[in-house]
Amino acid sequence: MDIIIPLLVDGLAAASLIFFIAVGLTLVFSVLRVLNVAHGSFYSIGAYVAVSIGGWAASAGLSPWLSFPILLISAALVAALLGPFIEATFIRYTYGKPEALQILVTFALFLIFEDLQKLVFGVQAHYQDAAMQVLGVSEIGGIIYLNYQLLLIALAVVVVVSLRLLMRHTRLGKLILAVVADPEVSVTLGINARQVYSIAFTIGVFLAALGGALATPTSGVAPGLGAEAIVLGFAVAAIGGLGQIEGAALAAVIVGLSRVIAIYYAPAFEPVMPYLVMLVVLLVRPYGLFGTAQARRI
Amino acid sequence: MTAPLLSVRDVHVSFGGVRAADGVDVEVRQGEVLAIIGPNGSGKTTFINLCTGYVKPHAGSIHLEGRDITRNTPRQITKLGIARAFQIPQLFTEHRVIDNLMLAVAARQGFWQVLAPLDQPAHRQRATALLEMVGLQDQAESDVATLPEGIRKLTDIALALALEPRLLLLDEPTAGVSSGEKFPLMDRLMNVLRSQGVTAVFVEHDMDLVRRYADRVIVWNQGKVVADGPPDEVMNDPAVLRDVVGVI
Amino acid sequence: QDRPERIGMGIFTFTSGPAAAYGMPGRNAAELIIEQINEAGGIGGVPIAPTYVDEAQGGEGVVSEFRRLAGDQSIGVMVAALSSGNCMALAPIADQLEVPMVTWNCDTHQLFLGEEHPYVFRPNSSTVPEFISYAAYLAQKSPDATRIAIINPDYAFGHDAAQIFTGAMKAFNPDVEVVAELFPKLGTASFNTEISRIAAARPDVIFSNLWGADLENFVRQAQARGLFRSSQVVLALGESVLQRVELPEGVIVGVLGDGWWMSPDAQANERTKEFVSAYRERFGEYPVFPAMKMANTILAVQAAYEKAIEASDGWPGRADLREAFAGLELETLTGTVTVREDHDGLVDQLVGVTVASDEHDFPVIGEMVRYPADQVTPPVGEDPMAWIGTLTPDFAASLPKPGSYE
Amino acid sequence: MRIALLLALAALFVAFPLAFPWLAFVFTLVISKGFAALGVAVLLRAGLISIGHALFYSLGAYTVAYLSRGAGVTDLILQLAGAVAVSSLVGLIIGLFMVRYRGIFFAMLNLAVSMVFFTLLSKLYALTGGTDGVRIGTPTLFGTTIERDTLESILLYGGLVLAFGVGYLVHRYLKSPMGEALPAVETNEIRLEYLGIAVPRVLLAAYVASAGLAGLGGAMYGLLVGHVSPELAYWTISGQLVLVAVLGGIGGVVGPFVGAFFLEIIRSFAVIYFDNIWNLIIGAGLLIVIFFLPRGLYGLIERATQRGPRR
Amino acid sequence: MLVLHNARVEFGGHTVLRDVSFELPQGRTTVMIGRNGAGKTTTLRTIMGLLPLSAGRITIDGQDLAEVPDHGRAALGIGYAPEDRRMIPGFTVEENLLLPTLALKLDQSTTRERLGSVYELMPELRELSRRPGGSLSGGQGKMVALGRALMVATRVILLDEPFQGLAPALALNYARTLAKVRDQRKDLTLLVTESSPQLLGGVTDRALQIERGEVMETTLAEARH
Ligand SMILES: Nc1ncnc2c1ncn2[C@@H]1O[C@H](COP(=O)(O)OP(=O)(O)OP(=O)(O)O)[C@@H](O)[C@H]1O
Ligand SMILES: Nc1ncnc2c1ncn2[C@@H]1O[C@H](COP(=O)(O)OP(=O)(O)OP(=O)(O)O)[C@@H](O)[C@H]1O
Ligand SMILES: [Mg+2]
Ligand SMILES: [Mg+2]
Repeated sequence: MDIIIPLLVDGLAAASLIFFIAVGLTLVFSVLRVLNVAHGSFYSIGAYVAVSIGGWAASAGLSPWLSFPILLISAALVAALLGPFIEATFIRYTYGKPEALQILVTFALFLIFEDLQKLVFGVQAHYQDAAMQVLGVSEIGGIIYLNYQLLLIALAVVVVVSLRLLMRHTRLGKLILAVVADPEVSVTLGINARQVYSIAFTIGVFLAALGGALATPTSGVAPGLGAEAIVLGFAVAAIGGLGQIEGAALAAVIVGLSRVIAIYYAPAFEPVMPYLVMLVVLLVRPYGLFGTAQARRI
Repeated sequence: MTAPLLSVRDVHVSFGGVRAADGVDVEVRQGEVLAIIGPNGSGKTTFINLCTGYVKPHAGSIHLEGRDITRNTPRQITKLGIARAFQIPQLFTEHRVIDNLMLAVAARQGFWQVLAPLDQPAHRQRATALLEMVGLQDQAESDVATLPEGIRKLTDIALALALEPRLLLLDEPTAGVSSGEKFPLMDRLMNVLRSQGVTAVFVEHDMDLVRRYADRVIVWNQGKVVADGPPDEVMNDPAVLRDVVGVI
Repeated sequence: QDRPERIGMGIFTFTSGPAAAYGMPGRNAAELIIEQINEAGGIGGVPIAPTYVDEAQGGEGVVSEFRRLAGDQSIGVMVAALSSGNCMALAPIADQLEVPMVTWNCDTHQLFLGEEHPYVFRPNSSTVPEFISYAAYLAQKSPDATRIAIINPDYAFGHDAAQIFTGAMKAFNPDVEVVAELFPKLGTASFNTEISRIAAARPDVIFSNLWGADLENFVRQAQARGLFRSSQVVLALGESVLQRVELPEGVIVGVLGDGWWMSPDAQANERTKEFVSAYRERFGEYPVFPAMKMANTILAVQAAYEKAIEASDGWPGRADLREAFAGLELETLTGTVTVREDHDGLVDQLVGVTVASDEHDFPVIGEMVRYPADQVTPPVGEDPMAWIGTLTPDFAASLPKPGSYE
Repeated sequence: MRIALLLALAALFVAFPLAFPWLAFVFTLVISKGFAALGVAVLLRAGLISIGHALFYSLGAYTVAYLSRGAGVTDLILQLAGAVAVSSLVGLIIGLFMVRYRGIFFAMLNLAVSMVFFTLLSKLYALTGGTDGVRIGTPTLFGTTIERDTLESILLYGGLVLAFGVGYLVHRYLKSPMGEALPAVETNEIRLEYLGIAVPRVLLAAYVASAGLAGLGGAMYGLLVGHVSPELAYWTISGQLVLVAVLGGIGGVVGPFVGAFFLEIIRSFAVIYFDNIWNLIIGAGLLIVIFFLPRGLYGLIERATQRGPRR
Repeated sequence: MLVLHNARVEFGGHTVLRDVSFELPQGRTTVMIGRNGAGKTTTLRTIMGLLPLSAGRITIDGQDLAEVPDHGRAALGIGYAPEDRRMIPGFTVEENLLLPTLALKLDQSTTRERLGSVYELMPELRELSRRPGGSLSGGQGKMVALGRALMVATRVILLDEPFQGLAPALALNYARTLAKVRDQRKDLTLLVTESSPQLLGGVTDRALQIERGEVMETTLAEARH
């Protein structure tokens, strides 16, 4: 059945995009226990910055191959500038506060960022597709795909693996886990919890911005991009089991495939697929694919 | 002699290799005060979790007056008249001490009222009475969140008493209570229990308390009951002296 | 009633969110044309004072703003709205509060279907003539195209367009079949799966009334993946992105009416040229058709006022203005409008294909045709959808040919 | 003191619209949103965030639409009652599943269900009129036809009275054992079970109540705006309701109404005077409230009235 | 060496520590005795920087702790075992013990050496070393908490009610361990809070009585009644 191959390729390609939206959110939640609505803003800001720098590079006549490092640099830039600042000024205040309040604070930030972006970048879409152009296309199963799509799939895998290594096998990872489990004891053991939070949040911002940046070569950035990103991000994070990086990856694949199948066989349902998947998964596994209930010791 | 109130038969539980209950047989008799002692990690709390349905045995059965409660939930078992106080106090930290108690009282005296206030005279009087039993009358209005460990313990016990149980399970009732207050507290508790004919099981590390208040002692070690009998007898058993009581 | 200080005008469009890409040009045009009118002495000597309302704030916000403005007696007329959903919500309120509401972009054929709206007027065309015209143009240009793929936004505008277009296509050529019909939701960033799906269906024609950022994303992705080479593409709102993405030549595009700033009529009109250059001056791009639509609509309001001033002694009130709209006829920047007795507008339909331009660095529209309004618009009182059913292959033949408009 | 304050609020609601008629609409909207937000607040007491209550809000509105168009039930009272009944019933059914979930998963499951509902609303064109939505005609009252303007004053003043009545009942409920158990669910569910209290039942009651409240608000919305579209079921509306509830403060019954009032007012004025950056203004307003009035706006009022609030 | 000068701590209005002043003599064991709610835990938490001083100073060898960030206490060699032993559930017992060495970036040899000495002091921890921290019973947790504090403590160690919930045999064992610590780490300064001081007879050099946030000198003998 020759449609299978396109289904898979499209599914994975869609999954990689979805994964990049969700992964930062998952990390920030698992570490700071903060439901960060502003994540969507970081996503679109990352995209805007990447487009701007990319545009400048193009007009300066730099080699299109440079656009790949530029994507990374833009994300890093956003993270460095916004991460520590936002964490220290707003997010820190919400630690241990009710989830509703966290959502509210970050939602307020989201609203503010929305208009700031509008004021800076206007309402028309911005593009910088050098990266996509330079990679060209290849034909798979009789259908032409962008090599850039395939690259994203690979990158997603790289990110999953490196995040796993970071959390499980590095000093930082261990400190992060400790602070998550018990900030107070961690402090008495010499861990600078404030710094750990700040770093973790900044990593989250970086991943969000990276997601946005990586999307720009194929899709322009325009108002409303962030809003789209949030819900999808939350959905995927929840499906995977909060704080489960691999979970988020698997969830992204499932959601991606389900959407693709819908587009091929029942287009009308495409928009609900993430929610239908979430519904089914949560009904079967109340804590998400990889999530587990932590039984309270009494 | 009368049929046992609670009988636990050949119960097994283990957590990832750790045997917390390894073929345990225990009978709790009507009206007695039974003390459980044993080294840390020997399975005492797990035993209470088993009797109240929080931990389900992998094998074996638990009966309350001949009725099988092995697979029942904590709620159902509570409804059957078994109340329990916790080693780590389990309180409603958003409420004041008195609210905690009134919730427990309401739970006992008809909970499903939509428009009658929780804070009604009947509930308040009973709640205050309970606080007096554990000597917390002047803590009634303080916020649970900020209580010191000892006070939390007492509040936790009061919550269990509020249910007027037939069988009361106390997990280290005096741990964290300052030495001065331990005996007065236990005195008050025991009077209440005896006067109401409540059967009681208490886990305790303070041997003086055990000697003073227990009718019977069972000794726990590595998920097994290693001794069972009257205090003076059991607690002079060399093995027990070595592993639990300790020789100063 | 005596002459007021100024004529208050509520203007509803999207100035934030995804739809702003389409709504902002409308607002810009309104700003500019009103300025020009006021410089020329306003309407009957009275300047226009616009109040802009952002439709992105959601249904009840728009309604409450509409009511607030209607409550202000200095407001003479409302120009609303961009989203047909909002139009449907506002129309009955306009009737209730007896304030004239002139729609500038609600092209849904539902607007006057069923309900009467004494105070609502549409000096623009509606979805039916707009999308029939594309079908006609296609039938004339590539008669043997039968396999159609459709990719429209997932809301009424997209679904209606699909229904009208396929209805007309089937009427013109019975062997037409729809091989793929996709409705991605508004604000979709990546259409790559949709593109694969369409490619797999091997269509002769790809029709789309996507717009804004969605359209740009689709074009870039589809172009990179060769869709434009393998099929004849029809982009109903293509003109609105001509200056932003390099469309290949030969794509069928139009302006949902006659509002193309470069059309022969437009170029022949001094005022239009002046407007266009001023617009370019200020906003850095030429006025896309939403801008022209807005400008023309405001000119219609001006015309109605002038007619009303003629008719009534003293300054015309809201009721008088309403009278004036019935049967209004005027010269717009790009042609003419007639407001029929059913309050619907008669506007010609301009369609063509993209061709390289020697004066601009972006493609323009060539092989143009200008379908006369009365030929492609359902007659008064007829159910538009039913009317489409009555069309026959020779209807297309009876229309002017591609390239006939120069 | 508290009473005086409430009366003051009421007086304000009556007085302003007389001065500025368009405010009547805004204030009625406030009441309608207030009901829905109150529903959300009830769940928030148990630490449960529903990012899906737009489902019940829109369900209320669509029920009215269906009653008046499809079923020919034109009486205002019947329409309101019907809307509450339907949304409570649906709340009961959905609630049966929801009570198993906590925290983010509760939020997400509500989101999912409401988004599925949203899609159905836009797709089932025949039933719902698709994305352009359906119109809601002016109802009759006790068999007599009424003018649109009369309806609007009925909705405002009647709504005000209703708000007091319903508000009082909810207040009683929150002070009752079942109500007081809600925060306990958040702080120590295990102990509740060990007191013999069935937590799922406690939550189900709360969920049905909150659904009914949201439905009531939605019905008012539909009658007021005269038009309802799927937009009303979109997650952003749910988010807005949570926002309103937390903003006003979930401590008391009045909070959500105060929150709705505050939000509508800044929104109205932001769009009038800053039509270009109204999102920014609202966001900033939110932050100010959150950071300077930790107990929500109502907390501020309570402090003003010298009543040391619990929780 | 560790000195409190008129330390005052308040919670929302009401004062919990009333201008407490005392000194912990270098290399000595001080026991702080007091009934529930007297302020023992508060005292220790304040020293650890977990609670803010509203008046007064705390100094260690003359250095004012106000200048040290809360997480800096560990680097100064102040170890702390909280009342409610708090293990990191996801970590094994050994990972829990090693956590401070990670935080303080101690080099391999120092780490190994400290871990070794802790295992030697408390062999029972070696058996538990692979167990997840979350699974420990009340008393087991206490032991690990002490071990973890010892990993940090080079100058001062603060133990909050270490015996609470320990089975007597274990408690004795624990007391012996303390005694061992005493004579193996001569210069280590101990502060132990206890509501039942019997077991500390052996090691105590000095006893403080705390009553409603006020501290006075006493002796164990007095404290018993
Ligand atoms: N939920 C659990 N998960 C994993 N292991 C557990 C769990 N509960 C108990 N254990 C293990 O089972 C054994 C018995 O634990 P339990 O709490 O019953 O001991 P205990 O006799 O109460 O000790 P203590 O006197 O210190 O409270 C311990 O080794 C403990 O680590
Ligand atoms: N976060 C807080 N907010 C308000 N009051 C507090 C807080 N923490 C402690 N307190 C009060 O400070 C007093 C001392 O508490 P602390 O925990 O220091 O007593 P303690 O001596 O440790 O008692 P225990 O022996 O039971 O542990 C108590 O009255 C307690 O209510
Ligand atoms: Mg125990
Ligand atoms: Mg203490």
